Amino acid sequence: MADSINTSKQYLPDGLGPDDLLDMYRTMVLSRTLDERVWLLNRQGKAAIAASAQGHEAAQIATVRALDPSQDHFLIYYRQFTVMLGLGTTPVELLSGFLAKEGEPMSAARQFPLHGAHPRVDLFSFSNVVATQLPHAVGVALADKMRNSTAVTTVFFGDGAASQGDTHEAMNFAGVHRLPVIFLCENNRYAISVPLHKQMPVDSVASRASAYGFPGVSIDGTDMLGVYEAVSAAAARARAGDGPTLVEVNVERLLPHTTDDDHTRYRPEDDIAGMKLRDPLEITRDMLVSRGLLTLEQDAALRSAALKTVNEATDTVDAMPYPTVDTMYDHLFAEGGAR
Amino acid sequence: MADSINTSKQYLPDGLGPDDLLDMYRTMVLSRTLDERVWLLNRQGKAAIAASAQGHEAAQIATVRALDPSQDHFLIYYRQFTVMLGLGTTPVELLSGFLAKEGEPMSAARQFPLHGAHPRVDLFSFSNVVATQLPHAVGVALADKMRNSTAVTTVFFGDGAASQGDTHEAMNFAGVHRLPVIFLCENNRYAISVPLHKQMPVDSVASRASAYGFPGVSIDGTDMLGVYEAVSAAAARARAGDGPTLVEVNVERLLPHTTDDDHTRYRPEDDIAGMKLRDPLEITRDMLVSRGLLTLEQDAALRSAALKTVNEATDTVDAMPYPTVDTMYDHLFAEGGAR
Amino acid sequence: MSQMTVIEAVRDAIRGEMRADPNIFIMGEDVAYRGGVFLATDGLVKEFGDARVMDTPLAESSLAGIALGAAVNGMRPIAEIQFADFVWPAINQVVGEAARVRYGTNGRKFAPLTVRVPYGGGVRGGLYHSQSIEVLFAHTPGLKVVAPSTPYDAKGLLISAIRDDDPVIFLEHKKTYRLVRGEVPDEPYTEPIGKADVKREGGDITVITYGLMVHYVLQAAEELARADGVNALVMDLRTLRPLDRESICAAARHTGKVLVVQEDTPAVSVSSEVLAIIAEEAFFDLDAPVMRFGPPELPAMPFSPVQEAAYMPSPEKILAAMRRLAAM
Amino acid sequence: MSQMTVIEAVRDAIRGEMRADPNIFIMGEDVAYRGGVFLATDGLVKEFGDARVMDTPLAESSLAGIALGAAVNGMRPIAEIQFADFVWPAINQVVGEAARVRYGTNGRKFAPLTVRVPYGGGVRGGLYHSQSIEVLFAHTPGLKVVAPSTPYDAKGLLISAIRDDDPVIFLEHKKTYRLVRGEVPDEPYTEPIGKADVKREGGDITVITYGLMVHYVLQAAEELARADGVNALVMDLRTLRPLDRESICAAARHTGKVLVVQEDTPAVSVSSEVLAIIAEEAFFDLDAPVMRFGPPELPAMPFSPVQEAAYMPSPEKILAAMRRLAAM
Ligand SMILES: Cc1ncc(C[n+]2csc(CCOP(=O)(O)OP(=O)(O)O)c2C)c(N)n1
Ligand SMILES: Cc1ncc(C[n+]2csc(CCOP(=O)(O)OP(=O)(O)O)c2C)c(N)n1
Ligand SMILES: [Mg+2]
Ligand SMILES: [Mg+2]
Repeated sequence: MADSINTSKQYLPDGLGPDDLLDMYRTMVLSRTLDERVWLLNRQGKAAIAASAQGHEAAQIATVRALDPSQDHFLIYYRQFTVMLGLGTTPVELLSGFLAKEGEPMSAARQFPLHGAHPRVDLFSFSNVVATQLPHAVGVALADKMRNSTAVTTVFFGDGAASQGDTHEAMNFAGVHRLPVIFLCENNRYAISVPLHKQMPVDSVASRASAYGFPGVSIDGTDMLGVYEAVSAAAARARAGDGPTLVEVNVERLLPHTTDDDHTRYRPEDDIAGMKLRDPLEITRDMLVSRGLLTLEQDAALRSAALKTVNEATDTVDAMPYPTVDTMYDHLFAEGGAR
Repeated sequence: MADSINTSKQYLPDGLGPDDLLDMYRTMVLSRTLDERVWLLNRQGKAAIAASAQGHEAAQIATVRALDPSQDHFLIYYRQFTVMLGLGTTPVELLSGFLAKEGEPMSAARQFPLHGAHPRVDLFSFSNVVATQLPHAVGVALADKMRNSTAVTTVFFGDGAASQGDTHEAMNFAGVHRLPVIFLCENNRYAISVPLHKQMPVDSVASRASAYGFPGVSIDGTDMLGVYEAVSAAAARARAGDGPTLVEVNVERLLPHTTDDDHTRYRPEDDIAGMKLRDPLEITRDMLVSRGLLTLEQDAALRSAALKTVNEATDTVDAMPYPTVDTMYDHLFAEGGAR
Repeated sequence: MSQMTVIEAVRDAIRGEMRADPNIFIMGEDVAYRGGVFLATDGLVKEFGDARVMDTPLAESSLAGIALGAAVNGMRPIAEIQFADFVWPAINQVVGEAARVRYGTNGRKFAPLTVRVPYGGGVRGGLYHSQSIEVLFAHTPGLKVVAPSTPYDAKGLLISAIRDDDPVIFLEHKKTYRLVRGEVPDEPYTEPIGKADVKREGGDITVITYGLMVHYVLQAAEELARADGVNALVMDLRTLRPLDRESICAAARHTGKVLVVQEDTPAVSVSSEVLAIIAEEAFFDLDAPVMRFGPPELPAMPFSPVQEAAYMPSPEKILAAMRRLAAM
Repeated sequence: MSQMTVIEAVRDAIRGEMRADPNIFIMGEDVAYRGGVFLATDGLVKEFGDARVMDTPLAESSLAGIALGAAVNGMRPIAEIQFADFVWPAINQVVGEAARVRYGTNGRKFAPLTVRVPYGGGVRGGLYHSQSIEVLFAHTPGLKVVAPSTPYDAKGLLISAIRDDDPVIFLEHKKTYRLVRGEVPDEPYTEPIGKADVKREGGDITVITYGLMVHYVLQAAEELARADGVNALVMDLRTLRPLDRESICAAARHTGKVLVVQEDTPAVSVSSEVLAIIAEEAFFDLDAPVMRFGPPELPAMPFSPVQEAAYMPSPEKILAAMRRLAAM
């Protein structure tokens, strides 16, 4: 399914230089560090709930780097921690969501972390209801097409979300109208506890794209460069007016579904052992080291810089107040009603 | 896509003799005659609304003949006129639905014609809401599987219904659990006025079956024997525990969507001209004639017998009363409540 | 001014708004070349092309969800649900998503989306082409729900709905489409969302209703005045969310006797809320218990004609209820 | 007798019924090896296997529709919607289909289907894990809707729901799951669907409520008696469809003063219907206007803790409302 990928050691995809690779890795490390902090804050009773991007980082950072935040749209779900960091959300902003503090940028902490709309790029997620974002994305792209915009809309969803009727309907419509959408499936083989083979009778979500008349690619989501290339190709297709692409990134969910979950209840031991071998941070670090772009000392420095950032952010957010009651009534409707 | 079909002139599929062919044709003629009568009754202001099976008759009669009404389940929609006749519904019973008369067998005329549940075989249709029947069928089959029954469930739906989320969800579940279901798509290339290319970006509904891990076949729905063979194969698969099959029969909708519709508003002239060449009654008659099973005189006799039956049924139903008010309150819940 | 039916008024409103604003487009099943199954959008594809009058696949959830996505990206979609009975698959996208876009993003995104929903019975529609589906929408914070009864209100309120920057559910009673005619200004105009309207003045009893029932109540009121000399004030709610509490209470106080008539089944419904409002706020001004009249608590409504007639409220049945109230 | 929490009572009811009837099975997301996200079905897969405790794909519409199909083919499915907030995709199959199977086939088919729906807030669930979704179900002819508040009622009513030959929507308040404990008989027993229950006797005011609010109202009632010497009758509706009109009116007449407390937003809701019933039937026995107390008309309910607390009814806020009523 995957397009053949150039694996020669020094090969770089169009549009990425060695500095970009390092920068992407730095974001992954920051994401991981912050993500670990959030879980800690949950265990301390400070964060009510958290999902995690651990295991998905390479795929997420590669995806956003292949796109153009100055014009493109991003529809996420609860697991796009690295996407948000990659698009310029600060650790303070992200943490303020988990701690539900005032000034949280997406929804003023009305919603769960990562839900709402971003203040600086067109990234949003209206709800926690799995797969609702796929029709939204298709509508966003439809509006772009109607106005002859060159923007591309990327919508993230999980393997579980692929079972929802909305996923089918959205892909079908996007196929009929050849809309500039990238359907980005982060397949971690679990929907909470339900493993892939109970979710779908086929091995790959990408294989379904043919049912909607557009290409589907299924790739290793720990391979940052491979994902970058696949998403770049999908974006080029979309901008050229050739319609949607389904990009499936095969990743591991290194932690339980959320802080409320305990995956030892349902994941076999060998599965848990196996997933640990596919940690994208380690894979990416090894890739950078083998290319001579990173030493282990530099890596350690980079990690402690991330920890410092996260420590400072934690202190900042800890000191922030909760939203007060008076703002609870705002923004149910447009002020002044009709335009 | 289609399995290769034996087109030699005297070839007969397993399980069908010459008499069966004639009998199937006789049912098709009766269906057509009754169908025409219903439209006439609508034009006379007697029938509130009617959909039509005209153009779908060969596929419908072949499907039911390939199944076993003594144990199998049939979930229909509003266009399965010939299915119902083929399963033993009488012209009086069917007409009583269109005229909403007392004693209508499916729902006591609470519902539109063809909706409700059949008194003698397990054929039903709860609602007019397109595609809702697909999950129902999967649930019926699941119950059978749980009890190790050998019954097969066939669910009929149109090309438009294929766009609904429920269709995707139902097929996915049936695929995961390898349930004994036949998804029988009567593809007449229109959902009311919406032509296939605005409904889906692919040419065949059957091609989607691969997304659900089971076979899909797309066949000429005017070819009675071809449909019989495809459905027989699907039924054998299902009974053997090998799971679902999607059988797409490509047919023509010879009349507007319903008596409320006017297809000259949206069907191009050449499309209307072309469809007339694919009338399954003529095709089947020619097949029978060329096999020496029918003469044109016999055909005329058969048609006038059907007309006589339909005339008598019309008189009978005309004289039937409407359901009275007192029965309107029955059967909201089980009598006596809980078991 | 022209004489128009309700459906002509709907079409007229859409056409005028689409001429004025290129961001408005229509999407729905059969809305383009078919012109809609009721012909509400007849002729519009000719004028605006099939990108702005777009036939969609048969899939209501994504119809609503895609319209929502387009709305948050600068368009002003008018989504048509072919029959109210098929709105259920869209509930998740309308009630769960559209209603909460502005609130859930703290005002950063919003959805200027109109969902047109032809509803109601008395048209030989049987259980699945006759339903009243307003309850859940009327309950949901973040939605506005409009249900006009006359051509004048239909045009003015539909224009308000289209121009509104938040989602509006626009309920059109199918039976009024061709049954009800009236004077309609040729120019665009708006009627305010959230305001009830007194369709008949009267000092003896108050009848509150909406949709097709407005016309049945008005007929009954004429007969009541003629035959019994009892004068009914007839209030048309016009908007079901937010309800016009003030006007409802004023009308209740005016006569001290209130009947609420509704085509939908009564339990946990709009009529429940109207009674509750009056019971909360106008209790001391009432001369008799508030009354309701509606169909039996059964799924809407049998296809067979005698039973359909028995199910549907009619001017005669409403008149009888009004007489019971007047006699209290 | 054992001391149990609500969730233990739910599990106990299911286990006992599944032991007795091989046609009963559970289907839902994560119900098997995970034991449900709230552990309502914890351990059941071990006892009954994963054909009878079945993890489904993430797809609520077909979950309901497939359960319905199995129910009409002789099984007695218990379908779990993981959170009430995700029931909207299933509305079409529940409200449109399941509710009408028996009526629409003139009694030939029927659906002994139980849909378990964990709902409600006060659990830091934010806009999409806190919702009250009862309105549409409580409105729909052909459904029964049950909402117990105690372990005893939960077990007895769930057994009734499972044994019922028609679809029952079984609403479990998430916050009661572990908060509320009580005595529960070890043997199976049934509580009647359609009967309200007086949870506290009192002669001064009547408070009608359901779900988690029962406990908050009871707390407030104790304080009101202690501090003010005012005795409140507290009625737990337990069933939201059909409402127990008779008991509601009797309780209203008993004190002449009625407050309805509800966690769901008030407009067009269960509390509207309770007020309407009292206004219709017990008008002459009232000493004061009926009152309601509920959250503001906003989408349920902010994630941030201060706002969540401001949104949710609490014993303190309810006590204040009871005092206002008592003072009238
Ligand atoms: C419609 C709906 N049903 C159920 C849930 C509860 N739920 C939240 S996440 C989840 C699993 C999602 O799995 P997947 O799509 O694979 O994403 P992942 O968490 O694995 O990234 C479920 C069942 C929900 N949020 N929405
Ligand atoms: C959910 C839903 N949406 C819309 C309709 C209105 N409607 C009835 S039939 C139909 C077209 C169905 O087309 P198809 O599935 O191709 O079946 P055909 O009539 O062509 O046999 C539509 C849109 C409906 N009944 N249900
Ligand atoms: Mg997953
Ligand atoms: Mg069709």
